[in-house]
Amino acid sequence: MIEFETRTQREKEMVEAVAGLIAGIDLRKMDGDLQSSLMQSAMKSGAAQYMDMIMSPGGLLPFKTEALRQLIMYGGNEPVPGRSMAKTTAKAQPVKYALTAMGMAAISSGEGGRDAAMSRYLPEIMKGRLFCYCITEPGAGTNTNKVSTIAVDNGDHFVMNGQKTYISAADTSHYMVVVARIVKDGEEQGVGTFIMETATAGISMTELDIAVLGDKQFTIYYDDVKIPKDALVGSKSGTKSGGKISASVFYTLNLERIIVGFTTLRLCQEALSRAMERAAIPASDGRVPGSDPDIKRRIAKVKLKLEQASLATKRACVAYDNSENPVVMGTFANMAKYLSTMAANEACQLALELYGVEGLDKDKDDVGGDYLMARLLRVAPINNEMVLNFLGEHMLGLPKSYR
Amino acid sequence: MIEFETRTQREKEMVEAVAGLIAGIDLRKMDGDLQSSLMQSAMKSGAAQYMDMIMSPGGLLPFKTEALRQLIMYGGNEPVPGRSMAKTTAKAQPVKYALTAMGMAAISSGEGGRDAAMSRYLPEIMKGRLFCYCITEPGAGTNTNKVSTIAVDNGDHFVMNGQKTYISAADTSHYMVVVARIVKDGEEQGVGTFIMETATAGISMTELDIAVLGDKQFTIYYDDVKIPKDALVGSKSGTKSGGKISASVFYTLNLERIIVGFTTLRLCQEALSRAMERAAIPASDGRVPGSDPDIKRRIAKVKLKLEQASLATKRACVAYDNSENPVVMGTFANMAKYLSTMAANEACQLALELYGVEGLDKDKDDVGGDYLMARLLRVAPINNEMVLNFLGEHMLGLPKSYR
Amino acid sequence: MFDETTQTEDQQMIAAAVAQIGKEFDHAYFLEQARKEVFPDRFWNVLTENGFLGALAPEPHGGSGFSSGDLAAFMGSMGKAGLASNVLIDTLVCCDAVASFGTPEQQQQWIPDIVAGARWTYASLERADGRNLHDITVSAVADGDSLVISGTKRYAVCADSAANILIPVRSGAGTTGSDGISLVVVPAEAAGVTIEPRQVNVRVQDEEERVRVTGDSFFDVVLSDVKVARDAVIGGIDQGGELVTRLAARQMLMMASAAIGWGDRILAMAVDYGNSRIIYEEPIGSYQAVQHPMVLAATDVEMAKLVTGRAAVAFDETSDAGELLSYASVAKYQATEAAVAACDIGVQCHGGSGFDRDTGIITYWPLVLLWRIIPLCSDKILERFSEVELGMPAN
Amino acid sequence: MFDETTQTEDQQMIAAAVAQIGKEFDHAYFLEQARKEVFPDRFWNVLTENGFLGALAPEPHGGSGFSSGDLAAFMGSMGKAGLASNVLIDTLVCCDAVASFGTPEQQQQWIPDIVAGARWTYASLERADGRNLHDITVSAVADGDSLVISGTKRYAVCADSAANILIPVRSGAGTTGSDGISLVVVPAEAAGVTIEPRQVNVRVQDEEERVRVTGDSFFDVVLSDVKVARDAVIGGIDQGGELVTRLAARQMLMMASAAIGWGDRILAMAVDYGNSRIIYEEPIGSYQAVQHPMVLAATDVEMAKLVTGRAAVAFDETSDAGELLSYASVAKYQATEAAVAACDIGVQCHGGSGFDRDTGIITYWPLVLLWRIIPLCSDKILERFSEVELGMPAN
Repeated sequence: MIEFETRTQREKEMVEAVAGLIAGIDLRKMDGDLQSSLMQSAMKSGAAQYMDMIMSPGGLLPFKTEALRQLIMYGGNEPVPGRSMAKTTAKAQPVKYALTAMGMAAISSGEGGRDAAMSRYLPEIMKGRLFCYCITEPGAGTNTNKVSTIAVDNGDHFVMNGQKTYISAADTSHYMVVVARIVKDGEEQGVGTFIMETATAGISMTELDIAVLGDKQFTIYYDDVKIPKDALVGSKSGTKSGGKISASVFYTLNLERIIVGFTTLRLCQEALSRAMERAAIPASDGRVPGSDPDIKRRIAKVKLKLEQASLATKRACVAYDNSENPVVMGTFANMAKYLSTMAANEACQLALELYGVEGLDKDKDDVGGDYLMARLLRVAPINNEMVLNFLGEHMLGLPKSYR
Repeated sequence: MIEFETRTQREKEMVEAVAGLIAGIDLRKMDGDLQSSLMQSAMKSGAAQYMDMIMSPGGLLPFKTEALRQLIMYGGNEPVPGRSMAKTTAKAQPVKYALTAMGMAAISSGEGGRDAAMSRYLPEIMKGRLFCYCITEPGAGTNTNKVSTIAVDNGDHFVMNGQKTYISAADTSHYMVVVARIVKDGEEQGVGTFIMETATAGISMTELDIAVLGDKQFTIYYDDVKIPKDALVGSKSGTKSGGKISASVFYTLNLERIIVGFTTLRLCQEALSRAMERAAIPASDGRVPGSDPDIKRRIAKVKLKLEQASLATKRACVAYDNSENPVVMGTFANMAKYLSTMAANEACQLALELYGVEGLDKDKDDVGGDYLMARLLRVAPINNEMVLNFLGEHMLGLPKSYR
Repeated sequence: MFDETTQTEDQQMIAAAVAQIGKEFDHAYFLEQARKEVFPDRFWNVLTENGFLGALAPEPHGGSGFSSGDLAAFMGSMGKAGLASNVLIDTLVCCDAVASFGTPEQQQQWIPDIVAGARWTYASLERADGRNLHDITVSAVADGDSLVISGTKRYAVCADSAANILIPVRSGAGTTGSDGISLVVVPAEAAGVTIEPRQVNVRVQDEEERVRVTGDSFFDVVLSDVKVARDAVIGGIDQGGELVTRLAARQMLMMASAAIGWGDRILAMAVDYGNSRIIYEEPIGSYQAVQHPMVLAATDVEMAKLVTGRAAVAFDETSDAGELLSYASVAKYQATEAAVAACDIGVQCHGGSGFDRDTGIITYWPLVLLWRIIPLCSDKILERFSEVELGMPAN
Repeated sequence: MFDETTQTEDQQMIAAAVAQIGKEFDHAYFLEQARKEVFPDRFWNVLTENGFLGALAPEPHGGSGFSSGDLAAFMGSMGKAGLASNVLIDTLVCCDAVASFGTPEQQQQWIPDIVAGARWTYASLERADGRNLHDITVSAVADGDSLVISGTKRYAVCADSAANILIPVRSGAGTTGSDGISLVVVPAEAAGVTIEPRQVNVRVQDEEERVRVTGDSFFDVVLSDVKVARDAVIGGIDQGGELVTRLAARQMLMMASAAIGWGDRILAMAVDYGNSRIIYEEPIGSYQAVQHPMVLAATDVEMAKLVTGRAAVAFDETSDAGELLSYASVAKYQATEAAVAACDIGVQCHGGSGFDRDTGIITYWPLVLLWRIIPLCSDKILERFSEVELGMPAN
C-alpha cells in the first residue's frame, strides 16, 4: 500500500509507543483523565523516552497538535465492529480534550504568556481537570465577531453578565474559558478572554435537546458573576472597535478547526473501513458490492479525500506548532475543517448504502450515529460556508462576501 | 419504454406530419427559410391539415412555443452518426430561428399589439427574413437592467447611439430588435424596444472571436442611426426609473430561455444516444462499458434529467402560450434553461468519456464541439447564476442576493 | 412559496382536510408522543375518522376509493403537513393488496377492519439493503390445509401494534428470483410469532426513544413454525412474485408523494428562516451559498412533482407490474433525492439549531436516508431503469 | 494568491527562469502561432537554450539531470506560465526512456539530439479511451536482424515535426496484456511511415486551426511494414511491458504538475477578474456563487500539490513500476480534476468573455478534458487504485 503521508521514523515510534501505552488504557474505555493515566503508564513502561515529545512542558500535548493528530489518527484502537465511532469517541472524549487544549491555547496567548499559564493550569490538567470554551452567543450564530456578554471592570474584580449557547461539555468541565467585552466606567475596553471555575456563583446552565451523540450541549447564563482580576488571561483587543474578536481568539478558533479536522478524520477512517468490510459481503442481489466498479471508485475517492484532508490537517498542525504566518495557518486550518467534514460525510453515506437499513440500526454498527455526527460537523463549531468565506478572503484575496 | 411526457394524439400527429413534411427538406440540410419551405411542402402534402396548428396567424409557429418545442425535440431527424449536433443545429439554424421568434414576441407585446405586428412582419418571416435580438451591452454582462444605448426622440424620428455586444447571427439578420432608453428634450422617457432593418445607415458590426460553433457573434455599433417613429414597437416602461427593462423585454427574455431550453435538450438527446451507442462497443480494457453499473446509472441519470428538463420546458411553453401568471412562466422558463443546460453538459461529458480522445476529434463524432456549445449555454444568453437568482427571488420569495 | 396547482377539486378537498389535521397535530404533539415512546393514537383515530385509512379500500367495504392521483395528492399533503409515516404507507399497501388481489371473502374479512383503523405492517425486508425486491428466504411449507412459516423478516414498522402482518414468503423451490413466492397474512398474535424491537432512530444520546416523531418504530418479526390456513394466502400460492412488484410500486408512489411533501415542508421552513434570520446585517437567505442550494432543492422538488404526477397517471393506464415499477421507482428516486437536498440545505441554513429536535428539520433526515434505501435503493433503481427501459445490458 | 512555497533553491531558480520565459512568450504570441498554424519554434529554441529539453538527460550527455522534485517544479512553473504542452512532455518521456533503459550506444545516439532541441513523440495510443495502458496491437515481426512493424497509432502529438517516434509494439504472442511488448524507436522519416493529421481542437468555427495554442497538433501514425534494426528496441525485445507502465507514470507525474500550474494560472485570472469586474455595484468575486467554487477549486489545486509532491518523492524512493503508477496516476487524477474545476469556475465567472480566445481561459478547457482521458482516465485510475492499493476485488 502506497503511503501519502510521509512520517519520520521518530514520529512512527512515538505513535507506536504511545499507542502501546494506551493499549493498556484503551482510549475507548477511558472516561477522562487521559494525561495522568498516560503519565502513570509511561512511568511503568520503557517507552517513557518518547513521552517527552508530548508531555514535557516544552512539548505539552495540547500545544503539539501534530503529535495529538498522529495519536488520534494512528493511535492504538482498531475499529471495534458493532460499535459506533460516535459512541467510542464519546468515551474517549476528544471533544472535551480538544476544549481543554483550546483553553490552554487561549490562556497561553494571553498577556501572562505561556509560562504563567503552565505553572497555574498544567497541574490542573495533569489531574484530569477539563475545560469548556464559551464563545457562541444566542442569535449570533457563526458571527463570532459580535460579542455581547459583558465583564464590567469595577476596580477590584469583574462582574460578568450575559449568555452563551451551544457550549459543549459544560456539564463536565472544571474550568470555563469565556470570551467577553470589557467595560470600565461605561467605556468600551475591547474583548478579552477570561478563565473561571465552572462552579463559580452566578453561573447556571440548561441542556439543549441536540439530536447527536457525544458531549451534551448547553446554554450558559452569567448573572452578576464576580470574577477576580487575574481571570482575564487572553490579550485584550479591539478597544472601541465595537467588540471585534482579538487575535488570540482567532488563534484559538484555528486550533479548534485543526482538532475538528483530525478527530473527524478518525471517524471518516472508521466509516471507510466498515464500508470496505461490508463491500466484501454479497448483497441481496447476489453481487459482491466491492466488485461493482462504481463502488470501487467511490471507495477510492473517499480514501483519496481522506488522505488529502489528512495532508492538509498535518500541514495545519505544523503551521500551528511552529507559529507560521497566520494566513498559511488559517488557510490550512480552514481547509482541514472543510475537507475532513466533507470526506467524513461521504464515507458515512457510502457505508450506509452498503449496510442498508442495518446501518441505521443502533444495535448494529450504527453508521447512522456517525453520519449524524459528521453531518453536525458541517455546521459546528463553525459552518462550512464561513470556512469558504475565510478562504475566499484570505487565501485568494477576494472581496468579502458578507458585511 | 415508459414515457414521461404525455402527448396528446393530436400533438403526436402534428409532430409526425411536420416531421414527414420536413423529411423532404431535412432540417439539417436547410440553410434558412424554414417556414416558407414548410408552407410549400404543406401545400403539396395531405398533412396540411395539421399545419394550421403552427402556421395560421392565430397559431403562428413562433408564438406556439409548445409546437416548436415538440418539433425540435421529436421532429424527424434521426441522429446522424459522425456528425456533430453543433454542426447540424448550426445548419438547422435554431438560434436564428429562435431570435426571429423572440423578435416577434417583442413586437407583439408592443403598443401596436399582435395584429399590427402580424400584418407587417409575418409576410417578411414567411419570406424567410431573419431577426437578431440586441440587448447585451459591453461591460453590462448579465446586468440587463442597465441599458445605456440611447434613442433620442427629436420629434420626426429617433436618433440612436450606443453599442451592443455578443449579438448572435447579426450578420445574417434582416431585422434587428434593439432595446434602448428613450430620451426626449433631455428627459428620460423609459426603455423601449425598436425594430429596424439591419442595413440601416449608421449601423456597423465587428465579429468576435468566440471559440464555439454556430452563429457568429458580433459587437454592433449605432452611430447616429436615424429611425422612424414607428420603429418603436415594444411598450415603454420605467420612465425615470433609471433605465430598468420593460415588462415586454422581460417577456422576451423568458421566451429566449424557453427556446434555449428545448434546443439544448435536442443537443442533450443526441449526445445521450451517442453515449448509449458507444456504451455497447467493447473498450480497450475488454469490457463493454454498458455493463458497468456505474455507466448504466449515469446513463439513467442523464436520461432522467433530460426528461425532467423536458417536462419543465413543456410546462414553460404552456405557460407562455397561455399567458399564465408571469411568476409561473418565469419560474418554469428559468428552470428550463438551467436544467436543460446542466443535463446537456452531463450528457456530453458522459459521451466524451465513452468515446475517449476520439470524442474530441472533429472528423469523428466531435462530442467536443457539442460539449463546448453546451458549456457556452451555461453562461449564454444568460448565466446560470442569474437564473438561480431569479428563482430564489421569485419562486421562493427570498431576498435578492445582489443589488 | 411557489406552488403550481393542477389538482382536481377532490384533491383540493383532500389537501384542505389534511392541512386542517396538521394544525391540530403539530410537531410538538408528535415530539411529545415520541418522548413518551407511545404511538400517536389520537392522531391515528382522526385519520381513521376522516376515512383516510380507507383510501385504497373499495367503496362497498366502506373505503374512499382514491384514484392514484388522489392518493398522490393525499400523501403529498400528509408529507407537507408533517403527518406522513411508514406505518400509514404500510397499512395502505396491505389494504391495496387485499383489495386488488384478495378474494371477496378475504376482502370482507380484513378491509372493514383497516377502514376502521386497524394497523397492518408489510414485513417484506430481509437483508434490507434495497437491492432485491425478491430477496425472500422466509419459507412456507405446506402441511395439509395449512402453511408452516419459518424465518425472520426485519425492520417491519409498528409490528408490535399491528393487527396483521403481510408477509411475502418462499413457498416454492429455490431461494432467489420471483418464482415460488406467496403473500401471506399472518395475525400478529399467531403462535410462533415473536416481535423484537430494533433501534432505528435519529436520537443517539444515551436517553433515547424507540418511537420516531412520525409514530414509526421498527421490529424484527421472527417466525418459528407459524401455522396459517391456506386461505390466508393472497393472490394464490406461488403467485406472489408479481404482487410483490406491484406492491413495491404502489409503496414507492406513496413514498414519492410523501417525500415531495417533506421537501415542500422543509423548504418552507428554510425559506422562512432565510427571510427572518439576520446574519451580518442581511437575511441569511440573501447569501448565494444558502439561496442557490435552496433553489436547486426546490427545483428538484418541482421536477419530482412532475415525474410523480406522471407515475400516478400510469397506475390508471396499465397494470403491467414492470412498467409500474419503472414509473414509481423513478418517482421515488427523484422525490427522495429532492427531499435529501431540501433537508441538507434546510439543516445547513439553520446551523446548530438545525439539530435541535424542537426545530424539527433534523427529524426528517434519517427518514429520507432510510427511504433512499427501501424498498429499492437509488443505485438499484437507476441500474434497473437503464437495463429495462433503456436497453443497457444486464450484469 | 495563496502560494505555499516549500521549494529548494534549485527549484526556485527553475521557476524563476520559466516565469521569465513566460513573460517573453505570452498568450498573444502562442495565439498568433496557432492562427498561422505553425509550431512556436522560437519558443522551443528558448526552452532548448535554457537546457530544459535535457531535464531528464544525464549530465554526461549534456543534460540537466533533474530530480523528480525538480521535474515537478519545472512542469508546475511551465503550466503556471502557460507554456506546458503535450509535445514537451512527450519529448521528455522519450528522453527518459532512452536515458533510463537505453544502452550506452542508444543514449549516445539520441540523447544529445534531444538536448539540442529535437522533438520526439510517444505514439502509445490506439483505441485511446484511457482504459488500458497495454492496449497494443501494432505488431512487430522479427525478420533477421530487423523488426517489421505494422499498424496504426493514434493521436501522436506533433508527429509531423518529430525526429523520432517512440512506439510500443506487440512483438510477442497474444494481443492483450503486458507480456510480449517492445519499445521501438522509429525515425519519422522511415519508409512506410505515414503521418495523418487529426483535428483535435477547441475551435469549431468553420475557419479553424489545427495547431493548439500550446503548439500541439495531433496525428495518426500509420505504419506499413516499417523495417527497423533490432538495436532500435529500448530495454530488450518483449521486455517493454513494464517500461510502458514506468513511462506512463513519468508522463502522469509531469501532467499532474502541469495541470496544477494551469490551475494556478486559471485561478489567478479568475481572481483578478473577480476583484476587478463590477457587476451590480460589487466585484463579481464577492458573490458566493462565484467565490465559493473558486475556493473549492483552489483547495483542490492545493491538495493536488501535496499529493503530487508526495508522488515526486516516490520516484526517488522506489523503482517499482506498479507503485509509481499508483502515485503518479492518483496525482494526475487529482490535478486534472482540480484543473477542470478551476477552468469551470474560471470560464463561468468570465461569462461570455470566457469563450473569447483572446482572454485565453477557454484554451485550457479541451486540454484538461483530454488529460482526464489519457493515458489512463479518471474512472480507471480510481478503479485500479481501489483494486491494487485497497484490495477491492478485480472485475
